[in-house]
Amino acid sequence: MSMQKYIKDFPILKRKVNGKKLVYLDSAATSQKPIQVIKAITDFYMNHNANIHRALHTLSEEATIAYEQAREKVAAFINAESTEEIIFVRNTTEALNFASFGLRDMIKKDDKILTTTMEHHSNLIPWQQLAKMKKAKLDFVDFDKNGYLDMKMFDKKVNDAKIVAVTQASNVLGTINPIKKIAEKAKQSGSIIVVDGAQSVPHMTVDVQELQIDMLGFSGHKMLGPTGIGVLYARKELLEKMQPVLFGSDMIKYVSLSDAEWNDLPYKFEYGTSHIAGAIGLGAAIDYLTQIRMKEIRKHDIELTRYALKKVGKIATIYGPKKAEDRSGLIAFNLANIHPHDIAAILNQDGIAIRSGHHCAMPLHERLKISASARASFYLYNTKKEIDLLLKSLQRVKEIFS
Amino acid sequence: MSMQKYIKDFPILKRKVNGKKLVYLDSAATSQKPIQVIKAITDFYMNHNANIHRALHTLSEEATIAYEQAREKVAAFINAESTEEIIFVRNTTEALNFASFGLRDMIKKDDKILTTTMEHHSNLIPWQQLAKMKKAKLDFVDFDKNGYLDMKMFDKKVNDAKIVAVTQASNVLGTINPIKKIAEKAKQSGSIIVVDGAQSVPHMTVDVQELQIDMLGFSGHKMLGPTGIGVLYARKELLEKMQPVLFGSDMIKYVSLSDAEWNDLPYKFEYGTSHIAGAIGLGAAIDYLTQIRMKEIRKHDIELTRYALKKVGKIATIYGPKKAEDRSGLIAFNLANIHPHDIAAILNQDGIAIRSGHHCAMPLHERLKISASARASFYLYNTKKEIDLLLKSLQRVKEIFS
Amino acid sequence: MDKEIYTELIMEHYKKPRNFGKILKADAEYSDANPLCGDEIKVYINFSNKKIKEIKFIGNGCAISQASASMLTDYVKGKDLEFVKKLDKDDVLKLLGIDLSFNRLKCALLPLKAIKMAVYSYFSK
Amino acid sequence: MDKEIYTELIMEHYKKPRNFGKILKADAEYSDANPLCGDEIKVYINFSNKKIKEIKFIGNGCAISQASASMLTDYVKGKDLEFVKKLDKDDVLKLLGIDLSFNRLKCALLPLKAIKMAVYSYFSK
Ligand SMILES: Cc1ncc(COP(=O)(O)O)c(C=O)c1O
Ligand SMILES: Cc1ncc(COP(=O)(O)O)c(C=O)c1O
Repeated sequence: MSMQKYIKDFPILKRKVNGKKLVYLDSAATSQKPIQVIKAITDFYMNHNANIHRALHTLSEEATIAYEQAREKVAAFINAESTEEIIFVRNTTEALNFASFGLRDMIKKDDKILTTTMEHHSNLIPWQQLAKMKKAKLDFVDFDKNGYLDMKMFDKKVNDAKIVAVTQASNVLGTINPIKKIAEKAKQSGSIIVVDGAQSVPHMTVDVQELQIDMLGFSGHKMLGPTGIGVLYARKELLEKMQPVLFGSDMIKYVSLSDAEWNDLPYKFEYGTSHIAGAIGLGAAIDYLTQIRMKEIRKHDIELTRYALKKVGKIATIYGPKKAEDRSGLIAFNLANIHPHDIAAILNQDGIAIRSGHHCAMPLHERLKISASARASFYLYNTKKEIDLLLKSLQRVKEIFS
Repeated sequence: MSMQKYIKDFPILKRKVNGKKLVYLDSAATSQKPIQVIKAITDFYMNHNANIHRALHTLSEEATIAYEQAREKVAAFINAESTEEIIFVRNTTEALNFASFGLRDMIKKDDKILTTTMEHHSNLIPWQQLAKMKKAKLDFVDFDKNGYLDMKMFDKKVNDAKIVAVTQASNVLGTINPIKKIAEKAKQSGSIIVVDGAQSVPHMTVDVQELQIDMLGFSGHKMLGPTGIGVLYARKELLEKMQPVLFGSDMIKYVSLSDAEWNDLPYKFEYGTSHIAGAIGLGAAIDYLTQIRMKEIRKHDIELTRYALKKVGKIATIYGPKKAEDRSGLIAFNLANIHPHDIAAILNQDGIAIRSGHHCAMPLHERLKISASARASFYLYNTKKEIDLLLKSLQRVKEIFS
Repeated sequence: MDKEIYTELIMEHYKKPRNFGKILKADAEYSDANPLCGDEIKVYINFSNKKIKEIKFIGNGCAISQASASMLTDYVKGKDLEFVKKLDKDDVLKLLGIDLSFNRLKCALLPLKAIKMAVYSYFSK
Repeated sequence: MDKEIYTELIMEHYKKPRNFGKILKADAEYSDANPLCGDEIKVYINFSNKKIKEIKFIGNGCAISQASASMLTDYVKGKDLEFVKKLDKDDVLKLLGIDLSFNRLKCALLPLKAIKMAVYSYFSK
């Protein structure tokens, strides 16, 4: 496979676990990092480390430029109109919280916020809390037995929705939702469309202008970047209307003892010393992904997913769409009468890392009438051979529990 | 000097700037990082990277343990009673925002929040905004002409204060405030005492139990640690009463479509994927500082500050206390009729990095009737020889502007 | 150590858990969940003479958490507050006869936590 | 490049800024500040025939920002909206005759921003 040549860039993949070569199938939780990203971080701390924006000395100058270049890379990656629309945050969860916070003045009693039953907690609880605070209504679009969003239900419910909050790719079902269609309908109803891009931005081309997305959140650590850095994209017009969530330092233009005036975009939303090394590392990750091309990564995901659906599908119940093309690069599954924890623990004996649990999507699991599932998720460094190893290990699980 | 042997641990200090050896006098903005910290981060990404708390595989296990060990190190460093009292945040600014947010239900109309005129914006604006929101009163303790807090004024004003928010060390005047006395009085008045530890925790022993501090915020990047990680310490009893600020993932115990139940401490306040590498890097920084011993670092700071007060004091106006013992390791100053920017720019030609501006303390500068100042700040890797170089360069500035 | 957690003893308790079920109108009840993995347990206790007379549990979890609940409920029968108070991680591991990793420990300890809370709630009434 | 920013030209304008002062009841006024360093400027303009007739500024800043304000205010006298609109970073650097680092550029551009905003505010009335 054409991705093979990139594996050597990931030092951790040489590692052994319980005497076996590591098979890392947990990239949907967090991805591994290529040496290029690790080096970008190290280089910053070894050669350019300084606080940004504020000082005139050379280090600060270099750090500021590197930080702002990272912002430019992010803007280009999702095709934002301007760097003013790129806010560096901690992770997707923070991005979606800032979104719900920022939009709070637009929500009144009995207004409707529309989301889905397949959301990650990060794209559910902020809206739940907002609805509670404003006595607004929170309504849900359900998914069908194949894991597709019920678009008829969506069409009916979107009409009077003030906000539509939806994930682009489900971290359990794998379903890729038709964001463009959803956004178009949302626009027609005058609603603001907020997208959880945690699982989509790392794995496919996401063009915010083409998709007509108003707000988008995603995490650096799931796309080869460092921990502690994520992005909130929002259209400038919205950001200008929004109040900042947290206050301090760079976000200030003028402060007296009694009041403060906010700074220009995007700084209005970045408080205190930024995660400078994190932004720079994310920039390096974007360089890496761009050089491989997102189209190729998507192709690879589909190929592995198709193979996994076929192979693992024989012995396990896999949730979500049957067609690999409609899915992101992961499968969540169960083996009859075996708890996912036990699957994960036994797989780990064979050096295979998967996740088990509800993957921060409790309502979705309740909807599926299961309390947990096992999940194997892929990225560019995974291979079909690793899926064969997964299958072999799953068979061993069945034997132990037979 | 006894700190000399540590200089070699800081790779960036070998660097040249404008052909001169770098003299980094901007540690109050952000500190440089020893190789031990850089290596801890690299080692995490190269060998143990995984998401924490959620998975049963070996990598996740290792990452979780390393992350929680970092929390233990932080708790021990400030002598917190329990790791449940240690919340990892982005930086001091975020810590203080979470503090003001968390306390908001305890503040009613006409309640008094007491702070000082020497605060950094990060410890001013969150209280300003809280006061605004609740129609509460924000009152200030002033400082005297030598830069000491007016304790008589404090005694008078503390009586009916619900919250006392004060910095332990000023980032402009250098003043170290008598936190223990302040906290005792605050306790007597039944007020909650919130301390900005951004400039103190990196430079001296801070024992939250001995000082009777209720809440404390500080930043990793100012104490040899990575960017993007900071700490909010708060007494457990307070944390239990407080509502979480932002919502999602790990902070959840149970979620249904309509509601959520918060997780136990400290997770209630940590949302989404944490800055795992950041916490681990901060842990390594604490190990490094602890091994040198904070008492030694404080001694070194005093020695350099005394020297700087004497030498630089001859040609510049230095703000704040005259006694080095009462100050943290920095001096903010002005040369008559020369703008601090111009000082900083010319010093940079000589490879010397200082800061110029209002250092995010506008009200303090207004109070001093200046619009900006130059600031040289020290850490364990600085030497008297570097202060001599600073002086020489300042003399060159005076010549250019004569 | 990863190798030996699915011992015969564990598997036996997992497949045939002791004390599985509900007690209607129990003297004490307590539900808890492990938020990070979705394990759930509910414990029911009847007391007599300040000692645990009857204890049952229902729940949903992996082999480790189920076996732990099965063994622990057996172990605390006839015991008093003081006994339950003193139980800790090491006792659970000794009962299970295995060693567990940091994250997996949570599975094994969830039943202990639920039993403790149920007992405490009874005695603090 | 760091070396040559304190040229004779810059120092001359800094020490004796042109057009320093206020205009009472100006046709247009605009204040701006650079939040990151504390530089402040206020620009006053009178127009005649849609052209800048008189322009003055007050402010507080470093040699670069003051020299930039001094030169720019001279430069835009007699000019119209179109001319001001087109002015950019490169024009300012050409006037100043120096090259500037990323962070320092903000000092040099603050006067330009203030002049533009004052002119725009006049023409959008
Ligand atoms: C006294 C004080 N408080 C708060 C801060 C803010 O720290 P951070 O930017 O890491 O949030 C600083 C640092 O600039 C400071 O000196
Ligand atoms: C769909 C989805 N949304 C949000 C998140 C939360 O991401 P983070 O933990 O980086 O905030 C995740 C990752 O777990 C996810 O899969």
